[in-house]
Amino acid sequence: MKKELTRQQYVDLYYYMRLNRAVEDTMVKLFRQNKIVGGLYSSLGQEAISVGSAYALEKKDWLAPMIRNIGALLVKGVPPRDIFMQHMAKYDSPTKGKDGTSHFGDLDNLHIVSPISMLGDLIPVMTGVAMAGRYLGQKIVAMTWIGDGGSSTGVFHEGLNFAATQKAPFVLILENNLWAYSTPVRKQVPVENLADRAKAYGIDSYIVDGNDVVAMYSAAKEAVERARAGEGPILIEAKTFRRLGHAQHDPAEYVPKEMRTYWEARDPITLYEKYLTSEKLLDAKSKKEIEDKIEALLAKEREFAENSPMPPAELAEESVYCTGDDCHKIRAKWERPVAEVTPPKSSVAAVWTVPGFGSGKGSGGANAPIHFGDAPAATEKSVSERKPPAKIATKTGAKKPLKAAAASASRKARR
Amino acid sequence: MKKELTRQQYVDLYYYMRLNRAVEDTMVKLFRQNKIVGGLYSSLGQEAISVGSAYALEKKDWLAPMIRNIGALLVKGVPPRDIFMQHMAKYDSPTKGKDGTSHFGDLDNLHIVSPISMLGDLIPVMTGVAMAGRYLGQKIVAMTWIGDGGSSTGVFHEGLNFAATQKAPFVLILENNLWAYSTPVRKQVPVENLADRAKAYGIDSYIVDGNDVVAMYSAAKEAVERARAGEGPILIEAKTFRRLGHAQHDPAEYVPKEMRTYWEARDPITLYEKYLTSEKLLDAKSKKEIEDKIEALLAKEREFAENSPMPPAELAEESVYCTGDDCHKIRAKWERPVAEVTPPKSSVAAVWTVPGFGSGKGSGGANAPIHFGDAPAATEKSVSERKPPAKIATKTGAKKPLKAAAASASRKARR
Amino acid sequence: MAKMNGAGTKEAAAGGAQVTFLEAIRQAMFEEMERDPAVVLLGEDVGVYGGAFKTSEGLLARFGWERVMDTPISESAIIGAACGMSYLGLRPIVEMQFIDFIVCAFNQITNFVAKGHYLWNAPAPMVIRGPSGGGVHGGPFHSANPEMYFVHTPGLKVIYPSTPYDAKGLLKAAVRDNNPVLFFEHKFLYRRIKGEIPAGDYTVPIGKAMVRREGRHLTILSYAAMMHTSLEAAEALAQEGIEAEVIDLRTLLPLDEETILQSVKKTNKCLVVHEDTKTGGIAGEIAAILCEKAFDDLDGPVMRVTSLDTPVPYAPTLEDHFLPNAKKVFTAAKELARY
Amino acid sequence: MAKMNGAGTKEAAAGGAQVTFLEAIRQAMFEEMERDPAVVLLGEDVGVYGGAFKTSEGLLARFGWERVMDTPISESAIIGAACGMSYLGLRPIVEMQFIDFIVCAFNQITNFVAKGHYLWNAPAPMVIRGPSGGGVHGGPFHSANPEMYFVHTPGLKVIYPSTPYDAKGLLKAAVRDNNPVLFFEHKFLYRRIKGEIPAGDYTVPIGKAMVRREGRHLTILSYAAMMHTSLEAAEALAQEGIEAEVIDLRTLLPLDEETILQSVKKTNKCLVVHEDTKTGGIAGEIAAILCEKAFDDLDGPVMRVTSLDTPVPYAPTLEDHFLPNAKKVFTAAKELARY
Ligand SMILES: Cc1ncc(C[n+]2csc(CCOP(=O)(O)OP(=O)(O)O)c2C)c(N)n1
Ligand SMILES: Cc1ncc(C[n+]2csc(CCOP(=O)(O)OP(=O)(O)O)c2C)c(N)n1
Ligand SMILES: [Mg+2]
Ligand SMILES: [Mg+2]
Repeated sequence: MKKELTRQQYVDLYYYMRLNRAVEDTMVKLFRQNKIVGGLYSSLGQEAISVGSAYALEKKDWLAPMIRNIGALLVKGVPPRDIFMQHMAKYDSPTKGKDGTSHFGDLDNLHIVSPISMLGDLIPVMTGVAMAGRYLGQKIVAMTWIGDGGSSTGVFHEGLNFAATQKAPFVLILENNLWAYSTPVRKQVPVENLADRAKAYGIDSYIVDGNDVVAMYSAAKEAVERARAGEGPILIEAKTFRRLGHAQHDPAEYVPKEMRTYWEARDPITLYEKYLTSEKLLDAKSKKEIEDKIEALLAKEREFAENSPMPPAELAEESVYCTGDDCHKIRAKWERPVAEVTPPKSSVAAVWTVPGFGSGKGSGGANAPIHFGDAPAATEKSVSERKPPAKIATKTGAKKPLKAAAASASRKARR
Repeated sequence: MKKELTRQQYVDLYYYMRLNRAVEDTMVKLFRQNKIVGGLYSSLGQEAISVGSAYALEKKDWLAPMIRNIGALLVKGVPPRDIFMQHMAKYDSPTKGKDGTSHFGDLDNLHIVSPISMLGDLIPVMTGVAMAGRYLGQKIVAMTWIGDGGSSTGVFHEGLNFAATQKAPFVLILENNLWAYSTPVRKQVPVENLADRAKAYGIDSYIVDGNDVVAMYSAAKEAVERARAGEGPILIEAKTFRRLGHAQHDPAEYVPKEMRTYWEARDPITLYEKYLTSEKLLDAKSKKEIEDKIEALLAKEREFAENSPMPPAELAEESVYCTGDDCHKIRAKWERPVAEVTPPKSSVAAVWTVPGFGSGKGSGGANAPIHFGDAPAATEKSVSERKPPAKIATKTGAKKPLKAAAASASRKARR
Repeated sequence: MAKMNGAGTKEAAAGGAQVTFLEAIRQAMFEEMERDPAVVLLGEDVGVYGGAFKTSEGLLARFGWERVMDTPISESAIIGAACGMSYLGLRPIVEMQFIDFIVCAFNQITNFVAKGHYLWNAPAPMVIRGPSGGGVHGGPFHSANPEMYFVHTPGLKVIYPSTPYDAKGLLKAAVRDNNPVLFFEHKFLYRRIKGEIPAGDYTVPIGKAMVRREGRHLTILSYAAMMHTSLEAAEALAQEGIEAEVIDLRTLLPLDEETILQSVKKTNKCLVVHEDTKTGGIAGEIAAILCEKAFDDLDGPVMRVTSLDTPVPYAPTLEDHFLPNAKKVFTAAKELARY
Repeated sequence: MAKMNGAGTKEAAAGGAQVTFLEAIRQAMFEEMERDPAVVLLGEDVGVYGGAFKTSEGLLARFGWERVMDTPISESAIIGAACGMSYLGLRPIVEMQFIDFIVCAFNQITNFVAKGHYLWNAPAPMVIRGPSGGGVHGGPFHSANPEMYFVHTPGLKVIYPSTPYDAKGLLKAAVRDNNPVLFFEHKFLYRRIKGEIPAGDYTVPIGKAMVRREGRHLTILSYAAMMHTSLEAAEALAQEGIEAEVIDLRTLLPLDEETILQSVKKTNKCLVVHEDTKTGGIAGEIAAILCEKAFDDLDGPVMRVTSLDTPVPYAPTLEDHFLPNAKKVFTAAKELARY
């Protein structure tokens, strides 16, 4: 990983944040013109997160967006027209009008998995993507996002725990924008830093200023490369704020005014623009160029989108099932010798040899890795050393020490 | 809470552990005689956990057992015959043969909630029990158990997180017996101490030697009283070992021999007996008395159980629904003035006033508690102080420091 | 689902007020909480925000933080906790922000909540309610009609009303029932239909269907939004001399077999209309019941008009094609009448 | 469910071996993993232990830790991850330790897995399998027949075989299918029935029912353990001169309407036998289909013999009363034949 970004990279980050905002501004206009079917979500003020994190991925890597990650889609290569058409339920949209918003994906080229509305479901799904990529030798990383609110779902826990046990090359960005719909983070999660959720899975975490695109990119880049190197999943908490309501319909009157004011002064694009200017990475001319480019692009994309027809009614009946090879030729892309995972090479003794748990009968004492690419855990102790803690009742993070009498009573009992 | 146990309490703990084991020994005999319907689970070697923790509850408190908590049921007052009859599917069993094992409860007298097989489901249910008790002014605590394996379920996360946000008077005992069926803890949970799961919810936790009944009781007692005092839910990890297979059918050949040997030497009853003897709390005579008492009791209970008939076939058709007052008169037991929760006293302004989030419009700046009995959190900062951390990208628990270049780049950007 | 005329609210007593479907639900909760302090409400954004659809607006203001609880996004925890509360004699009402999310708590509902009374004599008086149904371009994850998952689960009661009067009366009955009740609120009806409801307290009995329109040529069975569609079709059929008897099932579990059989024994023909997908929908169950209990009375096949066997598509053109409508009902009914 | 004679395995080629239902499943997985390295297996205790019922015994030894994955107790994660794997071209087989636990992943299956192809053109070739059904005194949480929850979910395929031959051939077909397939294994059959299966590779087509016994007086439709019960009843009926045609549905979604209609058009009477509870069971769906497509051929009501509308009780006396049996089938069939 480079320590400094190239000029091009600095500018790219700027361009994509601007594009992200411009695409969403355009959609607000479309919404006001009643051209958007259903609701419209906004990532205003959170662009640095989507853009910075997705920019850390390689082309072969996989991502799955949530509702406020239009920026990530743009970075990954989705044309704005697709986003417009998804929201307008047009026939030329990636889902042909069958679903809306960011609910679309692209398995073959861009490596994007579609979200569904149910929060958290993508976490195990992207864990599976990461595991499959590793299995096939593709050296990919999978990334998705979750909100502060979504981190309370059961599937967040199941997915991240599973990813951790598997050391899956998976990066999860937790966008802590302080609100889940009308509910403040404090009512959903009784911890100060949501990064602490990582402690339940023994995985590493970062806390990042989510309104700082370079910080976001740097943290994501490091996490992605560590995950790729086999260090297991990583959780990044990005601190930010949801500037608009939950969706267009919501005036968000429940948000304290001071809070809003505080964050409005920290707009990620404004901040970054100042930085780029002061560092002489952007001048008025190149800024204008970027603005013109975006304007021209979006005019074209919007026109295309608006001209696309609505899907024909009968399409509703089609494609519940894949009909076979004529519909999808499903072939795994092997980038390692298949012989590694087929007999006789794949054969192992069916006994537990996880370090620290010893081995079952007949294992010959060898340690089998619990997953592909796992280095033997050096810090593990052997079975007989794994006694319970010497102190009988130790409190982790407790406020008062446990009463001494009881402890000594049972200390004796053990002798 | 007393610092020392009374002699009676020491002896009680011994009695219940012996009773727990004797009840299960009897059931193994019944099982071998084909008198048990379905499977039979064992808590051999884990008796200290069930007995020690349930003994910390008051009569009015609520518990819900899991499969290895027969001891807790006995402490709470369930007669052994009920346990025998449940396993034998007899008509006089608490569920009349409709369900087996520890799947029964008693809402009216003993305050026991029945488990179901699906692991983790009891956690939100007991959270609700705890919340309802608090709401009604009953000053109760709710307790349940979960295994190392069960701590990976989504509902564990949802339930404990909800309990934490609500500061529910709820104590969860996590029995880490190192195995979930054939799967070692390391393959399910990539943390050394499962108590760390508590960190995801900002709640306190204890780590206890689960084979030491006094330590277990002391920790549970303290946790129960802290929960009752309004400090919120507490998680106790009890380190132990599952001495037999998952159930009677399972020889558990996957368990390393050294591991088994290590733990067999730490039998909780043997250890406690030594302690009681050395402390002169138990002599041969009183031990014999206890053994005789248990033997006589179980002979009687077993006879009753064996003589109970199988349920009549037609019973299968009955009681899918509660038919109304003739079936169950449902009345909440108020132990606080109802006026406290009815208008006008209950009326509040519908604005957020959680400390740290400021207040919505028109709140007048007052802080409304997020739940009944909550003390204002003194450590909370006001909104304007709640800036993101000064360091732009802080890593919690990360191994390598984040690259400096990127960080400084964006530090400038913020100015 | 074009015309929404608040049809079938003739039960409304004089002196009542015209209220929306949504307001009827809000009133039911308000009045039940007023009547009984054991009634509490919990769900995502039900407090300060008053619910995603504002069905609980004003409840927090009146009943306070202890009784109106904003929860984390944890459907299993919400429903599990409500079940635990019910064991101490509370009568929780649980809101699913959209009924689509109810499947996130599917195990908790079908295994814990539904089976307690049968297995260990533990009643769980609680109501699980939320906005359901399509027609508003909510797409595949905000338009669910999950009723059959629960009709197929012994131990639950399932209600799906079509009028403000019923919504209020049935929700009140649900709160007072000793069993877990699923209460589906078709969101298309929320603000589109109004109906008269009496001033005072009343309940509508669970398990009773209602004849919305009398007729003799065939029976149309329906519920929720499709009730209105069926009535619209019945008007058109009447123009052609076909008098359809239209029955609002209202409760899907337990089904009011008596009312259904009585009508079919009179008309000898039956068409079931539901917005749920076809395969495994309730029309099948009704066909089986009619075969079992009225086979000799049937002068034509039990027919069904339902949604397609697909997810709910997003685009209006697609969703319109997916959903039943008055024309489809009209066509099927005419065919059946001629049989 | 008394006599288990491996009936209906006449498809078995000469030179094959007699294997148990369970062994047939194990062989199917083994051979598919041997054939295609994209096939992997994941679930609780499927590796070292070989699965709670030993259906995956020996698979870890042969295919290694990368392809046979012991997972945490996290049904949603297991199914979610399998879905993600399928997006990269793998063909995961997921085991639910007991099929009862499938409801813990209900949202993931019905919303994520089932809808992907329709909505965004993403096939999810995966198999979710596990031991289901009652008759072994497993009690209310280890005896589930959850098939209708999934038959009512567009986008899934649902298989419920009754013989070792079919179990192996259909499981192989499921692994090769490009859609998510639910594969239910009735645990009562695991070790109780044996059947001949050919030595080489073969598949049984998904979506095709099978006539197990020809007859002319009535059609009995059934599947899984109740297939054997129905055949037993048919023997007894034959003693009384009633020749029942017994059809094994094998696949419940999509249903083989053609085979069903062909038989009913011949016998003019139909009895559906299933172990699932009655209300909302598949018998209703079949009744509706027969009404729609063969009403004029019906000389008697579509009848059903099913379990009671209750949870599965634990005590043998209760469970026996709860379940259908050959006598109940015999009685109903006789009544229908006489109609
Ligand atoms: C399982 C589930 N329950 C409820 C919802 C309804 N819902 C949609 S977004 C949302 C709030 C999400 O908050 P958060 O995760 O913090 O994301 P943010 O909107 O702040 O980006 C809710 C409750 C849902 N989508 N999924
Ligand atoms: C949700 C769910 N999935 C799977 C099972 C099957 N099952 C029953 S017990 C068990 C292992 C439990 O391990 P643990 O929680 O550690 O408890 P222990 O048996 O060690 O006491 C499993 C997988 C279940 N009961 N519930
Ligand atoms: Mg948020
Ligand atoms: Mg365990």
